[in-house]
Formats: sequence, C-alpha cells, structure tokens
Amino acid sequence: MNLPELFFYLFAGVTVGFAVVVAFSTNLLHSAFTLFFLLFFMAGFYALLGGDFLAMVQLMVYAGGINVLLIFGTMLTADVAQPERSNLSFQGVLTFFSGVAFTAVLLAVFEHTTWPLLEQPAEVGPTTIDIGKLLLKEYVLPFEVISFLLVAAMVGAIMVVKGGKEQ
Amino acid sequence: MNKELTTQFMTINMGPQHPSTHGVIRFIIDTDGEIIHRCDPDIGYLHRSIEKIAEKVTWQGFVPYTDRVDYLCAMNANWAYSMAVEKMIGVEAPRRAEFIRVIVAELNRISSHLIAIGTTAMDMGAFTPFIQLLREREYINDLLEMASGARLTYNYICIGGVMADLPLGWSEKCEEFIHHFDLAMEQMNRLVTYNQIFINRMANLAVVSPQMAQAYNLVGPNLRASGIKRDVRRDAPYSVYPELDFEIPVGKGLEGEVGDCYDRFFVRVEEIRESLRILRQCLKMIPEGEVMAKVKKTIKPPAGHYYVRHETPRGDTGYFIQSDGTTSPYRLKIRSGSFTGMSIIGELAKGTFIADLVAIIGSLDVVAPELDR
Amino acid sequence: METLFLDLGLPHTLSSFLAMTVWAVLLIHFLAIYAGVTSWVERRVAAKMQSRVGPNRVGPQGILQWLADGVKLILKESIDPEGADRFMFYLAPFLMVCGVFATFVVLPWGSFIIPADLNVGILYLISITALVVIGILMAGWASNSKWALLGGMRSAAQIVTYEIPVAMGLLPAIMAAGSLQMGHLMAAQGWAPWEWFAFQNPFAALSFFLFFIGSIAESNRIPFDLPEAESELVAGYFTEYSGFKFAAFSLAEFGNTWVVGAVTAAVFLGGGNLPAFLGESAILSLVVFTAKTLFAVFLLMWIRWTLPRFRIDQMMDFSWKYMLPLAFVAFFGQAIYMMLTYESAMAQQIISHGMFLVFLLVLFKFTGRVMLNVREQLSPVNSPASDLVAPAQPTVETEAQAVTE
Amino acid sequence: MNTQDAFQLIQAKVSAPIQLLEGPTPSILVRPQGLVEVLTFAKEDPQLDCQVLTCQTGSHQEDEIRLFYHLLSHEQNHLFVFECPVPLSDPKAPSVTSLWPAANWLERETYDLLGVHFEGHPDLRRIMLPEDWEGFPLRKDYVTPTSYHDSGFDLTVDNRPSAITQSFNLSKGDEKEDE
Repeated sequence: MNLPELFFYLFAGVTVGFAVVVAFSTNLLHSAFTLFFLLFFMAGFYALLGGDFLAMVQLMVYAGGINVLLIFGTMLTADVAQPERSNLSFQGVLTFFSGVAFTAVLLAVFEHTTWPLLEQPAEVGPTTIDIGKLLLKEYVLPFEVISFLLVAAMVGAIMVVKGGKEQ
Repeated sequence: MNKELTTQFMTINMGPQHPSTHGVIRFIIDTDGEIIHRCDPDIGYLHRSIEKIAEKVTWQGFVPYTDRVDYLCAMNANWAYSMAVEKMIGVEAPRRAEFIRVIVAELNRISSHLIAIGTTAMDMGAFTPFIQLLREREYINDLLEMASGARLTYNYICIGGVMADLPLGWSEKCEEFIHHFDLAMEQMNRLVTYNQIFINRMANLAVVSPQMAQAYNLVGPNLRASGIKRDVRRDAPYSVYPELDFEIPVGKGLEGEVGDCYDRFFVRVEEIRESLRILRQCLKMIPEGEVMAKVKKTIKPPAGHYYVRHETPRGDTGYFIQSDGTTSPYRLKIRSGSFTGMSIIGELAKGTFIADLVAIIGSLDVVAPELDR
Repeated sequence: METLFLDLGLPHTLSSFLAMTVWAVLLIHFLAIYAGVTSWVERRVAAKMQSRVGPNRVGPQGILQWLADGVKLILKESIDPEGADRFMFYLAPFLMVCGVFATFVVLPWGSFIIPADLNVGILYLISITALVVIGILMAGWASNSKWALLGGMRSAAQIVTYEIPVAMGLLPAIMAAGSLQMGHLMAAQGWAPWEWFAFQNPFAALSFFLFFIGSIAESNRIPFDLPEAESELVAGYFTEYSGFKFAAFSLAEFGNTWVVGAVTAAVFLGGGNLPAFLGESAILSLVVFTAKTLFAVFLLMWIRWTLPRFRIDQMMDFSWKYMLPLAFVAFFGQAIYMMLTYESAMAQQIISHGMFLVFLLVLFKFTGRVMLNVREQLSPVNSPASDLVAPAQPTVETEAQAVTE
Repeated sequence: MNTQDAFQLIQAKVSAPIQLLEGPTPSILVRPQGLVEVLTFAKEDPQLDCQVLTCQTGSHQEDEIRLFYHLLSHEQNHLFVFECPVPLSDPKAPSVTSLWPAANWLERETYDLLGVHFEGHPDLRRIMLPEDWEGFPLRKDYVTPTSYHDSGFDLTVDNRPSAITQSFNLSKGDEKEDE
C-alpha cells in the first residue's frame, strides 16, 4: 500500500465519521462545525485525485465561505444548543425510508455505470492551466452564462435586503 | 413567509470591570447585533460618601478630601473648595498666591485634558498617543511635585492661599516645559487629531445640540463643544483671570456637525493651547510677596448657604455649602461635570455601535470618582 | 530532503513520510520560537515608540521574557467558564494554531528552499485561512460569553470580507508570473528593487498595498483588530481563555505575522533572489528573504502602534466600497499593462525604474518628516526636582501667624 | 438681574406664593405646590431665561428637608437659588424632569441620599447606593449601619476571615493542640 492509498482510506474513514456526527448530533452548532471538517477532508480527496485546483477551491468556497456563513446563520438562531426537537426525531420513519431509497438509487447507478478508468497517471501535473484554457476557450459561453446568473443572483440578494430594511 | 421574524435583544453588562469605562462604571446595554438600543448607566461603584464625610470634618480638614473628588485635577478641586470657604469667611488670598493658583491649576488642567485626549485615543485603539501624553503629563507632575511635594493628590491650595511658595528656579523649569510641550502637542496632533481614521470615528457621532446641552446641563468643554461660549473664568470671574488674555474655544463643527465627539475632543486640544497662553502670561506677571493670608485656625463661617462655581477641566464645578456657624460644614454638595455628563450618555448612545459608546464616554471625559464622589 | 532519505536506501513511502515529518518538526519549532521572540520584539518596539523601556529584566535586554511568559502561561490554571461548550472551547485555540501552521507548508525560505512547492501554492495559502476563521468562530461561541461571541462574529465577518481583496491583490502578481506556484512567483522577479512586483508598474504597486492592508485585516491587527478590540470587547473572542490555551492564541497571532511578512516578501518584494555575481547560495538567499520578511513584520508592528482602530461599519465599507473596486482596477490595469508592454522590454524597464524613483522620492519626504519629529522630541524638558537651586520657603511661619491671631 | 428683581418679577406674574430669603446668598422660597409653576416661569420668561438647572440638592433641617434649585441662565449670565421646604413626615415634591432632563439624575441622587420622593419622576431609583439599601445617609438622623442586611459582616471593621488568615489560625490551633 502506497502513501496516497493510505491517505485515501484515512480520509474516507474520517469523512464518514464526520458525516455521521453531522447527521446525528443533537446540537445544531456541533453539526455545523463538524460539517467544516467534513468539507475540509473532502478537499483531501480532490487532492488525492490530482485535482489540486479543485481541492483549493473546495477549501476556499465551501469550507471557508459557505460553511462560515452557515455557522454564522446557525449562531443567530435562537436556542441552537438546546433544540426542543432534535433532527433525529423529525419524521424519523419518512426520513429513514427516503434515505434508504436514495442510497439504493445511488448504489444502482454506481453499479451500472462503466467508469472510465485512467491509466495510472505517471505524474500529476498542474491542472490550473488546462482549466483556464478550457474555461476561456471551449466553455466560454457556459462560463459567461453562469457569471451572468451569479450577477443576477447578487443583484437580487441586494434588492431583497434593501426591501427588508425599508419595511 | 408572512410570519414575522422574532428577534431578541442581547443584554450586555459593560463593566464594572471593562477596559474602557474610565473607572468603575457599569453600562447595561441592550443590543441588536452591535447596535445599542438602550443604554442604562449604573453608577455608584466609587461612591465614598465624601459629602457625608464633609459634615464630620473641620473646614480646613476637608481640603485633602477634595483631592479625592477628582484626582485628575486635584488642584482645581482644592481651589474650588478653598475659594468657596474664603468667600464665606471673607478672606482674600494674597496676589502672589492667586497667581500661583492660576499657574498650578492651569498646569493641572493641561494634565487632565491630556488624560482625556489620551484615553479617547486609546479607546479608539491608538495606544501610543496615550503613553506619549502620559509622558508629557509626567513632566507636569514633576513640576507640581516640585511645588507641592505630591504628584497626584496635592493638597496644595488651602484656605487663604497656597501651602508653600514656589521653589526658586521653578519658573524657568516651567517655561522650559512650555516650550517643549508646544512641540509635543503639535506632534500629538499629527498623530491623533488629524488622523483620518480617528476623525472618521469621531465626526458626526453623538451630536449634542446647544439646546440639548443646556437641557442636560453639560458644562465645560462639553458645553462649549456644542457652540455655547460659556466659561466660568469669564462669566463669573475669580482670582486674576480678568487680567489675563485668553480665548474660549468653542466647537465649530470642523469635521461634521457642531457638538459631535470630534468637537468635544478638539475643544480640549484648543483649551490646552489657551492654558499654555495663560501660563506664559502668568509666569511673566507673577509678583513677589506673601503666599498665605492670615486665616484663623478655627474657622466659623456665618450661617447660610453658598454656591461657588469654579471652572475645572471637567467644567463648571459647583460647591454648594451650607454652614450653621460651627466648625464643620452643615451640608456640602459637589455638583460635578461628570455627573451630568454621564446622565446624557443613555440618550446619546441610542442607535450607535458598541464601539461608538466607548467613543462617547471618552469624548465626554467622564471620571468615575468625580461622578460618584 | 526526500532524496536524502532515498539515498540512505529507505523505501519511497517511508522516506517521503520521514521528510514530511522532519519538515513539520522543524517548522513547528520555528513557529513557536519565532512567535515567542516576536512577542518580545513587538513589546520592545512598542516601548521604543512610546518612550518606554519595555521588558528588559529576564535575560540580557529581556530577551528571554517570552520564555518566562510561556512558562507562566503553561503553569497557569486553565479556567473553563461556566456553561462553556467544553470540547469546542478546548479545540478552538489549537485549530487556530493549525490554521497558521498549515500555511507554513508552502512558505518559501529563500529562492531554493520550499517545504512543499505546491503548484497551487498561493491558492492554498488563501484558502487554508478558513481554519483560522473556524477557530475564532468556535472560540467565540464556545466561551459562553457575549463579548467573545461578538468578537467571533466580527472576526468571521472581517476575514470573509477581506479575503476577497487579498486574493484579488495577489492576482496581478500571479498574472505577471503566470503561475500559482510560490517558486515561480519568486523566480519571475529579480534581485533589484525595480525588478520586484511591488514596483513593476503602478497597478502592481496598488495591488501590493491592497494585499498588505488586507493581510493586516486578516491577521486581526490594528487598525483592523476589531475582533479583539480591547477597549470595546474586552479581549474579543479570547476573553475567557487562560493558561496554555491563551498562549496558543498568541502563538497563532504572532505566527501569522511571519506568514504575512513571508508572502509579502516572496510575492512582492523579490523573495530571496540574489544578484548574479553572488551565485546560488541557499544560505545567503535565506538571509535576504528573512530580512525582507522581518522588515514586513516590522511594518506591521509600526502600523499597529500608530493608528487607531476602525469601526465595524467603516471596516466593512472600506473593504467593499474602496478596496474591492480598487482591486478590480489593479487587476484590469495589470492586464492592460501586460498587453501593452508585452513586446517592449524597454517600456517595462522605464516604467519599473520610474516607479522605483517615485518610491525613493516618497521615502525621502517621509524621512524628512520623521527627522522633524525626532528633532522635536529632543527639545529640552525640565529636569528632575533635585536640580532646584534652593528648597521651598518654610510654611511653618504662616501656621504660627494664624495661631497668634 | 439680581435675586430681588427676579423675586418681584415672579411675584407679579405668578400666582403661587413665594418669599424672598435674605442671607449670604439671597434665595426665593417656594412651597412644593407652586414649585413647578415658579420654575416653569423662571425657565420660560425671557427676562429670567433660566435654561439650565445647574444644581439640584437638598439639606436636612430640623423637621423638613429643604430642596435647593440653582438655576443658571447662559444668555443673561445670572444664577438664582430657589428653596423648597418639604416636611420630613411626608417628603414629597413635584419633579421638574419635564422642564430639564438633567433633573432626572439630580433628583435621583437627592432621592437616594435624602429620601425625597419626586412625584412624576419617570425613573425614581437609587443611583449611588445599592437598590436594597435602607435609610437615607445624608439625613442628620441617619445611623451608620454596622452591618449590611444582617449579613453578619461588620461594615466598620473588616474582620472577615480570609482564606489566608484562616490557614494561619488553623496552624496556630494545631500548635496549641500539640502543646
């Protein structure tokens, strides 16, 4: 077993462990903080797969940005530490069945897909140049469309906040 | 979606042990995030019953207690009380003593304003100006120590004059200091007063209109910052102030509205300049002679009540003294600038940030011992 | 270093693992000692600026003060506030240290020594600060103190806000070097000041300022120390911490100064590049790099002990309304500059030399101002009381007069 | 304008009975019933124009508490003293907070230390002393308490055994037992 493989199993174990904590913790804030570690170790997977840029973006956007906002929001919620109803008791039966169903679908997809296996890459090179070229040459239209969508979302967010203040 | 969001105010205790409440004061503040909705000052942590003590000690015996009323300007407090008693018993201090009083009191005013400016700067996060100003204050303390023997609570000005004459060579040292201090003050202004971050923090914050200042009975620099040109040294002149040439700085709204925190700050800076002017004149004009009038050992002022106003660094400090003709005051009340200055904070703090509250306290120059007495 | 172990005949996995371990051990010790010594240096620098003496008792000139402080803090009782979330309360300071320490992985040590020269090094550096944010938020929440909570909230808002101008400020340099790799960034600059990114063109200089200001904000130092504003929030997010956990926060804080300094030196101030005639000496390069880093750290201290603090809304305004647009200006400006001067090395030379001259001019003017201040400081002041010619007149006389009356 | 002129002006314009008191500082005596009326006049009359209540205090006389109101005019630069006796048996006076917000705290202080109830005061609480303090210290018949609420602590002497003194006592006791 070489080092990347060792790290893969390490990350996998830790990630699953954190996922369990996120799902079953009764303290909403603990869940939110644990989600950070979950996202953090997810970046590890990307790094192991050679997606260095993706790993960093995962860290920056998800762990550093979205999760912080999530925690921020959770903190502002009243009585986060002592919720009257934990997320375990919330429609347990339904959740269980939908979860099982979702897992089953996932497994089915997983089984029936033929995954294109890479020939063991000799060396993991920097992906940033390729990504940049792809984004600005081949996929420039989708890229711009998404940018436009984000700008629209941002403007919308500003409008919503402004409207709220006027009331 | 139509359901209204319920939000709670967070109640925070600011103090009594808080780094920037300038003494032991407590503020109970309700905040919405960082914005203050209600601010209720809770005072009395330094209440030492000085007014009650006054009823138990002799007239002269109370002078050292006045030091403790406001330890940042003990000379002025000494003087205010001594002046009140002198007025009651009809004694006039010798001319040299009056000059000495003006000199030490103005020095003390400078040192008190230095603390006010320094702590305001420190509350804004600038630590260096505070220490730099403390260094300048040390020089003043040296001078006052040479004159009185003490550095903080002097007990120097007493009923009928001053305790001791100035030592020989003191005037030269004082002039040396004034020359140095002029430059140091300019340096300080470059460091703090004209600093854009500092101005942004202070300007347009907690504006006190002239009407509000009068209604809340603000005095001294706080009142003058609102544009009201009132100074006891001019309105009800005492000692040798009528002979001296000095300006009364008022708030001009340099960076924002008249009466904002920056004006209150800047009025103090200008008052330091005026004090230096007074000092220069006094050092030239001071005559030779006695420093102590003939005062009986046992003072028995005639019965009745008196109210004597005195311009201390914190403004118009009134000593209300009621005598019943015995050897100790019947009732003594010290009307202090900090007390009324503090009562306006609850009003001013509404809708400001927590950081602004600190600026407001600093700009009003509230001193806890004078507040609680 | 990995080759060193491979040469010893160890298997590949083990040798790379050993190499990492050695680096980690070296770096964490460096971090601890650097943070300690810097805490002493900062206090001395502050004292110098404030006409004080500063710590000078423990060891020669007080140089061992940080050890004494460290020992004291470790021996101190560790107090858990009532109602604190204990696990998170204990975890938070170490998360912060981890966040700072993790950045050391990609920090260069001169032109030739880099622990791990990741090809997304600079991106890694920006994104790993997330750990620090989480640590601060956690500390703020877990302390069960309102001051700490306010501090944590402020900090999270501040770091998230200033991460954008910092990242944008780095972009012009990345564009000029054409790489995210620390080594490439340094190699794209020369040894002379006019070959540094900071003086390459006006837009690069602008981005340098933006990056430096943003870095100050991200490391929570004055004028952006709102999360730990002692006059407002007591001590912000670490109000309730004591003992070793407090020491961990200080460690992270002072360690961060090195990170800011090193990135500044590497990306904008030419890193550890040496003039050609000095050859390729790793030691010399290290010295040059360290000197530049420490200069940047000194700048941080200088700013800290000079300026007042922003207010929270002004801090937000400053980032969103001024720094972010300026960062875009720098970004586009750099792009246009590169487009125009792409083929003319001559123009590049003229612009960068001109920039350097302008900088020298500013420095000259600034020195003049400093000298003015120094001269004013030296104006004579009254000497101590013992210099007085004669003692004061006796006061007994007046007392006697009063009695006789 | 001196106090005599002010007295005559107020007497002419205000129906409430007032009285001029001679003394080192002349003052105008007003009964509590007419207090607000007189002070409102003093504030609003353009000749008196007392915009500032500079000091409000009281003093315990034989069987009454005499309140003092020092009114100051910044425009005219004069100061008048109004006295208002309230009986000790029923110490009540109208509040002038509506005229001058500054009176809020000044009256609270007078209430705290002298026990005068100001009717119409928005927030009459103790200001210097703890909320549960008993008695009014500036009254002449006030007996200085020796303990705070029967807590057993002697306020005059701090003889509470601290942890350190206790440990000393313990060791002394041990030695005695050994002997």
